[in-house]
Amino acid sequence: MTGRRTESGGLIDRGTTLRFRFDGRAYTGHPGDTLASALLANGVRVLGRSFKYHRPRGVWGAWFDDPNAIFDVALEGNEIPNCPATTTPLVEGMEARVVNAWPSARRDVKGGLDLLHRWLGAGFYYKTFIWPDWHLFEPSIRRMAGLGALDGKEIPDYVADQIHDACDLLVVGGGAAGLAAARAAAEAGQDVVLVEDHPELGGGLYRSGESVEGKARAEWVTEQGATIAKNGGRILTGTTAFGVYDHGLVGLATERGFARAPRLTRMRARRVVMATGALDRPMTFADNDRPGVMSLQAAAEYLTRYGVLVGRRIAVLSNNSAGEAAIEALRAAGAEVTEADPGAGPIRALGGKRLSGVRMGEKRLECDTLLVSSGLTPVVHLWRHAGGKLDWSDEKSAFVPGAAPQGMMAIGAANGTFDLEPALAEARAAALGKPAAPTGNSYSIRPLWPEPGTKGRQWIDFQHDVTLKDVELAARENYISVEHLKRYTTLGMAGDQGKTSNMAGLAAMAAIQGKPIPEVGTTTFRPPFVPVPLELYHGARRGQLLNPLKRLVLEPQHRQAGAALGEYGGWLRPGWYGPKPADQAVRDEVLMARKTAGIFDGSPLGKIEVMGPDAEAFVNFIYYNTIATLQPGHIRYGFMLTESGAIYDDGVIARLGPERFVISCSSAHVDGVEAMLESWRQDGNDPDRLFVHDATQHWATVTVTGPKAREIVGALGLPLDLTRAAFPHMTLRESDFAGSPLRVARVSFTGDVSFELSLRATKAADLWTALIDAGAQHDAGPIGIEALSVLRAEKGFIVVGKDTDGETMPQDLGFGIPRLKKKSAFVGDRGLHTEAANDPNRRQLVGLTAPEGSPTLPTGAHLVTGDRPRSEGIITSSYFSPTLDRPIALALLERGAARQGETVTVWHMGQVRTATVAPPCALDPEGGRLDA
Amino acid sequence: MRDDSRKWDAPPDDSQPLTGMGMTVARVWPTRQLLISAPDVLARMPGAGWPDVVTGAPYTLCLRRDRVLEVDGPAREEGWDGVQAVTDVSDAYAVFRIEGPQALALCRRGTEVSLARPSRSVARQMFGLSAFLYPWENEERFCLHVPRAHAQALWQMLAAHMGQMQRSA
Amino acid sequence: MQLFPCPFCGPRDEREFHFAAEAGKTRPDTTGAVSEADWAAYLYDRRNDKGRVREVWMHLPCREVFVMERDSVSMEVLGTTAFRKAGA
Amino acid sequence: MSKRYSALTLLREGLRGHRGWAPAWHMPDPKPRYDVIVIGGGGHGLATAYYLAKNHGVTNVAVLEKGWLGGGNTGRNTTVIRSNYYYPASTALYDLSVRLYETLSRELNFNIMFSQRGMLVLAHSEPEMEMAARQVNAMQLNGTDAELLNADQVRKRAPLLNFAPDARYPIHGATWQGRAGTARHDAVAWGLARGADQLGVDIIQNCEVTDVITEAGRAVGVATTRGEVRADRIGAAVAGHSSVLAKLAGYTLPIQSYALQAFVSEPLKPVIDTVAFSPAYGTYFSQSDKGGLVIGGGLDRIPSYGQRGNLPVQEDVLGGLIEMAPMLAKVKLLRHWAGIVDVTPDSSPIIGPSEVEGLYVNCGWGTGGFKAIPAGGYLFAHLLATGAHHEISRPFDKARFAGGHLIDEGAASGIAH
Repeated sequence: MTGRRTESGGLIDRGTTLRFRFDGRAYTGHPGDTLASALLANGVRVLGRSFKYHRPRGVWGAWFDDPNAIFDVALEGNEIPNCPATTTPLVEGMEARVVNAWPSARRDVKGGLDLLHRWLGAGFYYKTFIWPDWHLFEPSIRRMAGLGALDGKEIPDYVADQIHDACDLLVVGGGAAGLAAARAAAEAGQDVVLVEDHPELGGGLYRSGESVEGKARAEWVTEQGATIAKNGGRILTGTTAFGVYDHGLVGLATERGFARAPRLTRMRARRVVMATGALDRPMTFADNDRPGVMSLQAAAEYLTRYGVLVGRRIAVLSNNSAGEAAIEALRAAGAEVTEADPGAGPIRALGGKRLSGVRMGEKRLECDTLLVSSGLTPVVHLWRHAGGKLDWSDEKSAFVPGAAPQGMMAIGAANGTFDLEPALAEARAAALGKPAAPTGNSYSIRPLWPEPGTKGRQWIDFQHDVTLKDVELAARENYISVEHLKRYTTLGMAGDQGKTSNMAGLAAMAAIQGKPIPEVGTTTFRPPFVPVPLELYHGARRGQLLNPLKRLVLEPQHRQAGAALGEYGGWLRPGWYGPKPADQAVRDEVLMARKTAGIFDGSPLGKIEVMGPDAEAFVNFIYYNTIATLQPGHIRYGFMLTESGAIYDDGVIARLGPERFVISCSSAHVDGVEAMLESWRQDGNDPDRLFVHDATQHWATVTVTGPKAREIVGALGLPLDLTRAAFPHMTLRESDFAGSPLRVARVSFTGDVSFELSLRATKAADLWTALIDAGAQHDAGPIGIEALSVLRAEKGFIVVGKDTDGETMPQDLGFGIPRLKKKSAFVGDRGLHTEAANDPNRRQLVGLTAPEGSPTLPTGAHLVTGDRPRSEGIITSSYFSPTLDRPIALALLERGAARQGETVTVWHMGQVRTATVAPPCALDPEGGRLDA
Repeated sequence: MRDDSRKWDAPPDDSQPLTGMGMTVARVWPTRQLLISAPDVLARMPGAGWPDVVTGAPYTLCLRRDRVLEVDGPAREEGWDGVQAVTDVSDAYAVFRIEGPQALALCRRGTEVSLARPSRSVARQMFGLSAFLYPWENEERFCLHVPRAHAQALWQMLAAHMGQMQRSA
Repeated sequence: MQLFPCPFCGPRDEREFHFAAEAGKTRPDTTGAVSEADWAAYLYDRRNDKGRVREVWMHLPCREVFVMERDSVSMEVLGTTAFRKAGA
Repeated sequence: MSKRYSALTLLREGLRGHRGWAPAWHMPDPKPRYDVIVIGGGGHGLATAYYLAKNHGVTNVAVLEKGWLGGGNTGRNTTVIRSNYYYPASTALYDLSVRLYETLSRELNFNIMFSQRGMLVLAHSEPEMEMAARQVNAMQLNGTDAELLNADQVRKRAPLLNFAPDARYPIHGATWQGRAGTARHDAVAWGLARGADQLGVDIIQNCEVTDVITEAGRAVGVATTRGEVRADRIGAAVAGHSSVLAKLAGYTLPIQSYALQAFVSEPLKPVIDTVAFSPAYGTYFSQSDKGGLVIGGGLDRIPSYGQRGNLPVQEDVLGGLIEMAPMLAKVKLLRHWAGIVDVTPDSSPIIGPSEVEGLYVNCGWGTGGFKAIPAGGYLFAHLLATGAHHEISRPFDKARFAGGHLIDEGAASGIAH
């Protein structure tokens, strides 16, 4: 036991005791602790195992820079894998388990792997496991790898809160510089947001000295915070700026407690001031990964923030001046601190799980804790996310922010300004968008970088077990670019994403190549700054609210009628009605529609109005078919094509007047068609003579189809002559129902007499009820979309996207005339005359009949030819036709139109059967029913 | 073939407002909404943009360079009359009123919007849906039109976010 | 989340916008003869410049079709012009 | 020097501190003249050089890479390898690739860790099941392996997926390709580089092509940041910058560049043993051997050369992932990044001569370049060595656009590849 809780000091609440367990043993801590600080206070030293060699590890850092102590943590039945011990606030009842070690961090059965280290160096797996087969080795390697274990359970109500926000100035980091900047900006009237990832403000201030501008640290911090708030500034603690994205957007993640999903704030900031501080760099020497070797700054942080003294006999190895305050504080807290010269000869940490001392050259120093610092590295991740450049500073032996990204400034330690006074001056200037006057710098550092060729195992990346020798090996094998180095050795790819390892790796490679560090390069930092739960990106857009369906105004009526509802083209629609099994219900509905009538909710069909003096020419251009000749009151079926000639949509267009058309595109394409019409309207047309209004959702449409349709619609008593002569097929009449305008269209998707009645949605229930009541007199009733699919397939009517694919052109469906005859330009015209469009072997729409007594052909089956079967077509729709009492199918088949009567081979999942090519229309090919 | 009628919630009772966080969300039923498009329509009836506060009726909302939505105005002949194109869309948009000190905060969850950033049009995407959003009578009351078929989605989305706000408060 | 300035509405969330095409293409007169090569060039070929680009976009809520100039590397928006004014 | 990799050499080298390993590749200076120049030291360029040397005996080859080997999309993808395509031409191409991948580790004596763990493409409705059947039938007819799975069979392979009937997109079944899988992306580049280097190819890094030298309309060489280099034939395999090079050389391409994002989570003990893709949720994922979930989705919607991603797509992809496998909500995201991909109008690649004589292109792989590396190199090498298409690459010539012979996988199968 080396670490202990101090009698006083720190931000923790000693008055309250929290109980928790780690690797099965019970411990206590206090509010304000992290799991790491509480364990250190309990004298626990081994808090983790390394990824590859399972070396015992203590903590290196005190916050997001610790690569070692990672736990699976459970609380009240909710477990979260891979929690960094140094950033997980302690909660009463927590059960923490070390990851990737068993039974405990202290006694890990895989600890013996370290003995094999000489064969498990960088990239060893690229050089072996080739024979006999990688698949033989992979499963066990996978089991060895990985850190935390997923318990397979969902956390209840684990929903990220997601908001948008905006501010004039976002200050990232609530240390001295950030506080000063935020205060100055708030006092200047700016809308300021200050974010700090710790639960409390103050940042690195607690560890850096006794007073600030003549005030005690805590008092100064409180005063800044209060003044910011008083001036309208907002302070978000427990909040990490995890990424900077384009156009000033900063992603903020706010902690909301263990097993609660964080809040995502998409913060749009006019300006960002980065006050993210600096990190202590590890020192590269033999066995520098021993538990008890720790960052000097972190030790100060444990002491001043958490009231934990990490050791009794402490040796300090530091090459810079930044740790003076820390050393003072540790001494004041009662530790015996010996400062040693890191340049005095090769260094080696001594001891195993318990550090016993350090050897420097010939000299040996007894200690239980070795605190090291090889310099400060500004935290510049956000700067790099935003595309900012870095400059190498020889004076500070570090990369510091160089050319700034737009709208961003760096201040304080993040900017390499390690002294407090200049940092505050810089902060106050930055608050007003100004650079600070250059000032002196008291920070001194003696460069101390990894020395290639030296002895011992010297860790560069602690979690991933990358040592100096691995870097040397990479260099020897010519993996010398920084990215190759990273990828070959996995240096910097661990959970801390290189926060502790990148600089040492870079410096080692520089030394090997005999180049200055900046010539070797920097690495790219990618968001997120720290790992964030995937849920952060998820939020309320889940379940029914992910791509929510459109709802019919008649849904209550359908539900009441016992409709089975399903998703069809983005709408929730009745598939069939009633309690019968689906197949039977659909069959009965088809038979009813053919015998009497079916009443169908067709509301999702598009109703896009095209109006204006140029409307006629415009729709004539948009459609494949000639529309210019369409007379008012008439309707025409047609296709819209893509410019490459493929069918995009089919449907009918009605002409309401000389300068007014209504396009009834398919339900799923309304938004797409409307946008397409608008594009063409504004591109190549005169938008002042042409207007497109989408009125689809104003209307509800009820279709009555079947031999009794005329009687049923007649029962409404509309002021309309429904006789065949007065109201022929493919015409439209405007009428009135209960005082509201009613459009009645004679179009048919079933081959039977049909009336399509459209009324404003809020009145549709009355229309529906009236039709259902009238229908009941004729044994007619509602039909769902499944029955309609069968009805239309019996007639050989296609559904675009189902019976066509991305290559199908109108001529493949038997609509070849406009392609050859239409004189004026139309969308897709040129695409209809490419070599492929003229190919005699194009796939064409056909019907198929199955041999007597055989089951329905499978949709998705292919039609094949040859001994080594080659696909020459596909079955696109297939049903059992209750009307014909036999299976029917539609298919696309090479040269199909000319192959009527031919027997073809149907191939499905390796099984073959036969079918006969037939016309697509299987029912009433003469069309007698349509005008019955 | 599957029956998903239980998977999808039946339409909620939107005759009762949603309440919480000092807010109410209520569906309202304007008697008429007309789309009016013309090259000069904004010169004749400029319409409210964001964040113009709309009061009383009738009023017009500016949707596009050449289009307004007239709410509760007089009946007009539909079609193109040589000057403007008119279409009755009274039932095409469901209208909601969101009131309370947190109303804007609720709206902001669905879109990046602020009173400080004006826009000529009230049309925007909110919660992934097409919407017209504008202040109504004062800056703590907002009116929101969405395509009618998405009324339920919006209602559920607002309820979910109000719940989030309550849990966060 | 980028902000694009719709010439009519002003700056809006990128999700409200749809990329239509590169600016500067004119549909060949298809009532006359258009060679396969010319048609394919019109329909498919792209400048796809790295750096400054001129593109046609639509702002979906107000359906404004416009030309946006921006930088395809830095994502900086350099300006937008209503299509009917740009005449591109 | 230990050149050959094996457990034995590893054992020996381990005992002597790994001091004897030969460099994986040399660092030569460019020579003034080669038989063939391959521009681009990514997977396709390196594979091209490797197969030029191996299959065609053309070893006087330079690979010119402006940065570091495999630094483009080869090192920025989600490592999926598959040939679950619809059209015969696509299957021929991608299945050639899978077959070459199957033996690549041994051939290169470099473990690229091709893990044939299989891939699920989920079907979430009856119409999607019908489309899946169409797809599976097509694949079987085209000679590659495919199965149509029902929901129970999917559950056996990936129990962590969301099988709730009231999921937004419930799982009805899936197409399954058992030979699909993942490989270590960097290793593919390195193994090919090492293989090509051993066959005598000059792999030249930090050598950016700044101009294409033409004489009498024919490309005869390139100007680079390291001097002028000439060759009989030049091949460009510079995905992400295909249009930039086209502009330099004076040819045109039907390509638009987009950012494609990818994501990796913190490492977990094994939770999924296959690649799972849901077109409806717009997300797919697998688990790397190290334990990280490797997650991908659709393209960013804004044409881009910026190698970084944007929040809206992150929200779509990761939100979709959680809907697809809700227990992953609490797993943490470690890192995300983006590659720049060449998107063609039909989402199929372009292999063939450019409009500039002597200059050939291999580009337009969209989101699927990694899986095609060996085949892309194999076919491009054939083209560069012989001046004529291999049968498998012929349909992918740029000429297909003028003739209307697009190979539009997305449109055919309903699945955006």
